[in-house]
Amino acid sequence: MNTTNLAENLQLPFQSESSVEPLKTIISLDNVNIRYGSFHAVKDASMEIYEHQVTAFIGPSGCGKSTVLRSINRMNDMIRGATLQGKVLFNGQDLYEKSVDPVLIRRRIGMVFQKPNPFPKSIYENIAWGARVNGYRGDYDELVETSLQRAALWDEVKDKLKQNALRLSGGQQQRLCIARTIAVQPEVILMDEPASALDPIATSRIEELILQLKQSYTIIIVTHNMGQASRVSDYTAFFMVDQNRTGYLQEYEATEQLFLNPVHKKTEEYISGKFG
Amino acid sequence: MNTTNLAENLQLPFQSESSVEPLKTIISLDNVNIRYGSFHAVKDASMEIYEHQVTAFIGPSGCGKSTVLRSINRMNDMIRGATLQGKVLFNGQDLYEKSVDPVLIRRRIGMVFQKPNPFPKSIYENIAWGARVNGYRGDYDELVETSLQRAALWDEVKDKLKQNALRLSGGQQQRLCIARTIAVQPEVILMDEPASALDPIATSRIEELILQLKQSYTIIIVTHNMGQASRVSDYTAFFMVDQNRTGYLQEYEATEQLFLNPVHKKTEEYISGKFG
Amino acid sequence: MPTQNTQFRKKHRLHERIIEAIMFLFALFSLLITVGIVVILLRESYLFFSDPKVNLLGFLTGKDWQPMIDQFGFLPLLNATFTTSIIAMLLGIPVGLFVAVYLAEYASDRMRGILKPTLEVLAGIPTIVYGYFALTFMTPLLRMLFGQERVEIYNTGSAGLVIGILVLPLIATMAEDAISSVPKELRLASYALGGTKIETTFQVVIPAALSGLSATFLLALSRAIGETMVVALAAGAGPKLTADPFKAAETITGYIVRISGGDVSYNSVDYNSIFALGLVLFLITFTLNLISRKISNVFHQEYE
Amino acid sequence: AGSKEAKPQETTQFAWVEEQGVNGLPGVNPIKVSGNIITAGSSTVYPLSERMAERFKQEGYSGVITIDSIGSGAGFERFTVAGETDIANASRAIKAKEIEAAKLIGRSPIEFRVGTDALAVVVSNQNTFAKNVTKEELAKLFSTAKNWSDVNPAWPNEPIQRFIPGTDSGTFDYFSEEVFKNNPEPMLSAQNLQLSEDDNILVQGIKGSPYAVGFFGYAYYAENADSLSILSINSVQASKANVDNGTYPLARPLFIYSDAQIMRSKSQVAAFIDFYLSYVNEEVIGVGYFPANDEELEKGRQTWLKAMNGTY
Amino acid sequence: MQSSFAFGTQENVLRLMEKRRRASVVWQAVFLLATSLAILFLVLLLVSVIDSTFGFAALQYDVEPKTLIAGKQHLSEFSHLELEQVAKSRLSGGILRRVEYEKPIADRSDKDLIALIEQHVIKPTVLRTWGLWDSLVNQGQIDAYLSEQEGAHLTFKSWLTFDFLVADQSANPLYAGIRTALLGSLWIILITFLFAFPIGVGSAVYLQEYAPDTKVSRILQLNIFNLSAVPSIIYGLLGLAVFVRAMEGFTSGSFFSRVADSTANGRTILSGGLTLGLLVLPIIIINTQEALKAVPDTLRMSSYGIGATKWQTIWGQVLPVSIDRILTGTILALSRALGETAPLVVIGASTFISVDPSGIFSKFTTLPIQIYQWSARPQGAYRNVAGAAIIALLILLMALNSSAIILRDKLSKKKRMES
Ligand SMILES: Nc1ncnc2c1ncn2[C@@H]1O[C@H](COP(=O)(O)OP(=O)(O)OP(=O)(O)O)[C@@H](O)[C@H]1O
Ligand SMILES: Nc1ncnc2c1ncn2[C@@H]1O[C@H](COP(=O)(O)OP(=O)(O)OP(=O)(O)O)[C@@H](O)[C@H]1O
Ligand SMILES: [Mg+2]
Ligand SMILES: [Mg+2]
Ligand SMILES: O=P([O-])([O-])[O-]
Repeated sequence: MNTTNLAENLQLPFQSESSVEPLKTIISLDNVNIRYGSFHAVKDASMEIYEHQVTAFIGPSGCGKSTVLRSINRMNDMIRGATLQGKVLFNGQDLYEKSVDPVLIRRRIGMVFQKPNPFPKSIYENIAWGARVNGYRGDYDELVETSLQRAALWDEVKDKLKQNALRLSGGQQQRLCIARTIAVQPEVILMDEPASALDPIATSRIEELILQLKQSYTIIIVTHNMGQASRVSDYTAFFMVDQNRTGYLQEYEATEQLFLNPVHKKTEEYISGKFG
Repeated sequence: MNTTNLAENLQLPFQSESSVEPLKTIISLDNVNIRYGSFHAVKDASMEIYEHQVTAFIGPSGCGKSTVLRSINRMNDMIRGATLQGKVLFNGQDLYEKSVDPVLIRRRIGMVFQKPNPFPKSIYENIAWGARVNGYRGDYDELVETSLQRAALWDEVKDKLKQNALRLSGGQQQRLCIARTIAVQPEVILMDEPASALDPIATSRIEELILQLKQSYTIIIVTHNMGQASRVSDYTAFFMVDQNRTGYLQEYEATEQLFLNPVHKKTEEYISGKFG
Repeated sequence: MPTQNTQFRKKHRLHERIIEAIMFLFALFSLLITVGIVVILLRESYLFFSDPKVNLLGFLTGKDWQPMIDQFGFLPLLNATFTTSIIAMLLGIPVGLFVAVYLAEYASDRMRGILKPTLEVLAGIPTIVYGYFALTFMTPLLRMLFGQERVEIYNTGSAGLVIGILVLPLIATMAEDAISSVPKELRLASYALGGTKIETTFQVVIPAALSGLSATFLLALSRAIGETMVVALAAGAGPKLTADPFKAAETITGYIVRISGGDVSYNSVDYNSIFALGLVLFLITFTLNLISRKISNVFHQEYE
Repeated sequence: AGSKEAKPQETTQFAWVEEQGVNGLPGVNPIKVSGNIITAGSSTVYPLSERMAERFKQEGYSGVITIDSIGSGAGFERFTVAGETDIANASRAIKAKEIEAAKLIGRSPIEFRVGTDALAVVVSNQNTFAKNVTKEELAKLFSTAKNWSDVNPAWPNEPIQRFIPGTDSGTFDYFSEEVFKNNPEPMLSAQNLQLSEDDNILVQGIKGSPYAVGFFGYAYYAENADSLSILSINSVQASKANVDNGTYPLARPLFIYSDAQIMRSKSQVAAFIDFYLSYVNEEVIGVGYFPANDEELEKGRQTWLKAMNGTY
Repeated sequence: MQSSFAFGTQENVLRLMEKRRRASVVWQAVFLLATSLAILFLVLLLVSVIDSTFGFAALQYDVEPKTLIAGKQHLSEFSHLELEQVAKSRLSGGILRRVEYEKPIADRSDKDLIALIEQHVIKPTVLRTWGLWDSLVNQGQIDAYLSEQEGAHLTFKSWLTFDFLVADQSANPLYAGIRTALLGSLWIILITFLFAFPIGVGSAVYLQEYAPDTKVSRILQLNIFNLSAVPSIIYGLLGLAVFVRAMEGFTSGSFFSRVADSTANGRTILSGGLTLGLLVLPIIIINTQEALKAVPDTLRMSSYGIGATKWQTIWGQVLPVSIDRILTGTILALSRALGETAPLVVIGASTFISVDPSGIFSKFTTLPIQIYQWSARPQGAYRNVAGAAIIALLILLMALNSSAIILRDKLSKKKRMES
């Protein structure tokens, strides 16, 4: 099989991997097993996430992408019956240690969801709220402005900051959610299919935004869209399910490598649309 | 761009088009516009569906595939606010004429849905019920047996016909739904993503079944899976949405033609995973 | 083919049409009930107001209600009705809301599995039992706490508190429903920004559920206003214009049930007066229900 | 009413008639009585009628008897206007306009005296100051006076709380007639007034405060003698002797009313009244009232006989 | 980039976090407290009812048992012959006649005779009663009372007994029972069900399955929601004006010449049942609509998809699937009707009836009405009787509700199987 041809034909515009400087690990999973009650959702996931890189999680529905993603900012704590074995380290600190307060983690590791979910408040309040509960001491107007600017939304909303956020379009709402996350100054941003509910134009704006944000933040993105993974990510993790519906990490590589030279047959089949 | 290469790489096993005999049109849409209340869901769809062929509808989510499909057996009648302009002809008969009884149409144009949805009754009753309400006068045991055989389910369930259908596996349930449809002896079977809720093995059994059934029936199938469309269909219709979220028919061709030599850029982009 | 045009010819299916027509009539019947209520209340009220001794202005502004001696001011009754209802709301709304929050946000599945049926039991107890409870438990309790001198044996406070208990399960379950129907995504968004559970509840979830909650509160208020047996047994049996919740005062419903329990002479002014008061009661509760319905429709549209 | 010629022996045609009766009335064998009897009216008479009905059943009556305690006025209403009852219980005599109403539906009410009530004016037993009231004081107590001291300067300067029977009751009518010359106005415009057809609401209310006062049938006082005190009126105690000799000012008759035609067409009604008149004196004390004097009872028996042979 | 101190130093952050955590704990305690309060109310309610249902009673006898036969203290010590002898000599004439008429004294069992002698010869009356709490704790108070009272006999009494369930009403609280009221309640509920169930389910089917999305159906729907919140006393007024008065000929049965006597009136079981039927109708409609809404649309679609008509789909697929839920909702609505008091007071339920209702044109009383009347009686012992009746009513309601819950569980089990 001719790999360059595949790339060409699929028109996958890979991110140039920034392998010049040595990459710093910011998050590492060490033999992570996650269960919902007695259902074993993810088994033995181990991986390193690199700082200032975009990492994509791909795989068929139900393979545990979201589950793993949520384990990184302890969002699974909010799900009844979810338990985790193994270690999740953030800057070397085990996030699941008893003394760790998940509330503080989540400020540092923000999250953006599939469906845009602004609070039913004003645009301004959407941004200011997170900062306020976390005891932000700076100038709020400034914070709102810079956050919206970074999320590439400022120009569109600057005249209607007092307007209810639900009146924005879907794509704008999603960018607002990103702005809101940025406002609490996280280091890592987790995104769970952030564009799958959006139209193609809004999608491409989000993709652009991700490429910009990666300069300041580490980003992990779950996506169903192979093209999107190849366009925005530096690294890609491919998850699969076994016959018990337990998810596992099948392959984790630099994105180009994974798409063009998959090691596993499953990966190749998935990428070429054989299932999923 | 090298088309044979694309086919090869995508490993799309096209159906050999049976263009030897001239194809007979069984259904034709003529400038069909469908609205949900004031929302214009599908505009100006015109196409011919050929007898004993499998026709696939593909396109991004919300482009109106299901809507068009439902218009063919007047299933949209059951949706509040749905209205249709234009003509849908079945064997030359306008299905939307005032004097036409939709109940009679649906017996001739059956339908299978995305989520397997057997009636919460016994397997036997699932098959017999539809025949009974349609006043079938033959031997019911025989009917049940032949229908299940045609749906390739007989061997698996022949010893438990009295068992509740809900206790079958998902794939079996879906085949039961196909058997149930066959039992009322339709000419056309509409399938709305019939395998998207199933695992890969069950999926491939359904695909095999479709290829068998096409000898006796005309089949229209909506699918998200490009591979599936290429594997089972003779003709493919690609639907798109415009900026008003109104769906329209972008391209309609013999499947091989559409996948290998798409006329429109949108089609090509969609097939190659650029969006959707 | 000539048969083609007939093969889908509509069948008449007369029996299906008849069934549909019957069901439609059944559905229409509920409208008939409302019309019945309105007509009856209006007709008898008309008789009441056409009595030469009664006039509308006096009815609306009079401070004394004693039809036997031609006093037709309904303010004392209205005042007592509002006194008991407001007291009921003062107890029912905060406690009900907190129970709802606890159920929706804090209780484990098992806890909820115990609490919800318990609340259902509380909601299923006939109001006469609550009346009995007001008389034999709440009133003695109030008299113990605030003094025999201060608290009369019949008082609106005791009735109001017990009505509060009575509407508590209604508030708790409906409010829980409103809180639970706030999309999970909003909570997740809040947590993801580093909000604590309590901040999420008070600053995100409750504001988002506010319209659903206010619909609940209005419905509970309407229920409290219409409550009868508790006030009949515990609030007092004489119209009295007082703001003191420790004094006896008769509510609209209390008056209606007292007069009809004593059995009234048809066509007497007493008999007609209960319909006039019924009309007032109906108008108040109907308006509250309408508003509540409107609000909750809006609420459900927001999240569907 | 009955224009039909009726022979004296007619009563003996009833299956329930027994040989030996009481005081001239035919004896009743309740075992042989069946069919509905519908009664309604005075809450004062209610305990007595209830007791008689229960005894009637215990001795074998197999029909349905209902007794609704709704007040004398409402009881007459059902009897004379709606015409839906067979017997009206009353703690006051029927009024002329009620007789008029009855005529309109073809009934002519006939009266049977069944006992005497000493209407009790009561206070809570926590009330240490009030023991006796004069009739004048009584009028003030239940109308214009605001505080107890307004009635009698020796009494405390505390607001009076009043608990009185509802306006549909015979007791209310009797009291307003006896104390207020038939004018209910002063009583109804009094302050701190609670009205109820439910005597227990009154009992509970009066128990509840040393400054409460109320009135109702003696039986209700008798049942709650341990927590209520009865006031003497003009220094006369409510006692059997004082009721019998007519000195207790608030002694009043208790009646049941029926109609000759009903009694003849529904023999069970006649039987019940016969039974009532025969045995009421055995039960009346136990219920908390006083027997009517013999003259009145005898008059009732004569009325019964006349009604049955059509000479009423 | 904003200053790294935007959220304060690490120490500040931790201090704030401590504060936020404390707020969480405090509020959580408040929520828990509120919930406990709600449960406390329920417990208090039940306890106050139970308290009055059990406890000591001081009785007084007309005739002391020991004076009946020399040398014997209790009836239980009497021989059969002695019992017969006492019954024959001491029972009053009328009662003796009835007793002999029903079953000769010679043929009666000891137990039977003892009961007769107790009720009609010894004639106990209640002097005073105590609640369970006082009985257990305030022994001193009880003793003090007994020492004052000549000839009082103290017994511990459960006011709720089997006899209480099957006995008629009585002027003596010791013998009062709820038989008539219980039967009245059941009759009323039957009428309510027969009236409201078909109309309710029919309306719901129309609104949920047939009604086009027009103004008319929206008004119908809104109207039903409103009706469900109309105070029950208003239904009483409606029932009074319509069933008791306007339709008297029909509801009294005289129209069908079912009642021969002229004194029939509209205050019958039929009127009561219809009034409560109107009251629960909107509730049944709403519950049924919920049940129909819960039926997945795919079921209907697949039924239509094989050529079934609308009614075939409803009757053959939708109703069978939702019937458990519909019944559950109906049972809950009926239990509401079972507890209603005010509307029946308004239409004029009877106070004293001591014979079982025999049909829909009978006069009636119901359990809640009976409780209301008893709690309004002057004799203290009726408070205890009312307490016992409340418990009986609650048990009846509980039985109804748990049958609804069992139905619901069965349903959710089936659901689980389905998914
Ligand atoms: N809250 C939950 N409770 C129980 N099981 C869950 C829960 N969330 C997810 N699961 C199960 O865990 C498995 C992994 O789910 P997850 O949502 O992580 O998959 P995913 O790869 O994100 O799928 P998708 O692409 O559909 O989002 C699935 O089998 C799912 O059913
Ligand atoms: N019952 C309905 N009422 C109103 N709008 C509807 C209804 N069903 C579908 N639509 C809208 O019509 C458009 C087309 O929907 P349709 O379900 O036909 O799309 P589709 O191509 O089948 O999408 P999918 O791949 O998600 O199934 C969408 O915008 C959808 O929101
Ligand atoms: Mg996911
Ligand atoms: Mg679709
Ligand atoms: O109920 P009364 O005896 O007062 O008419």
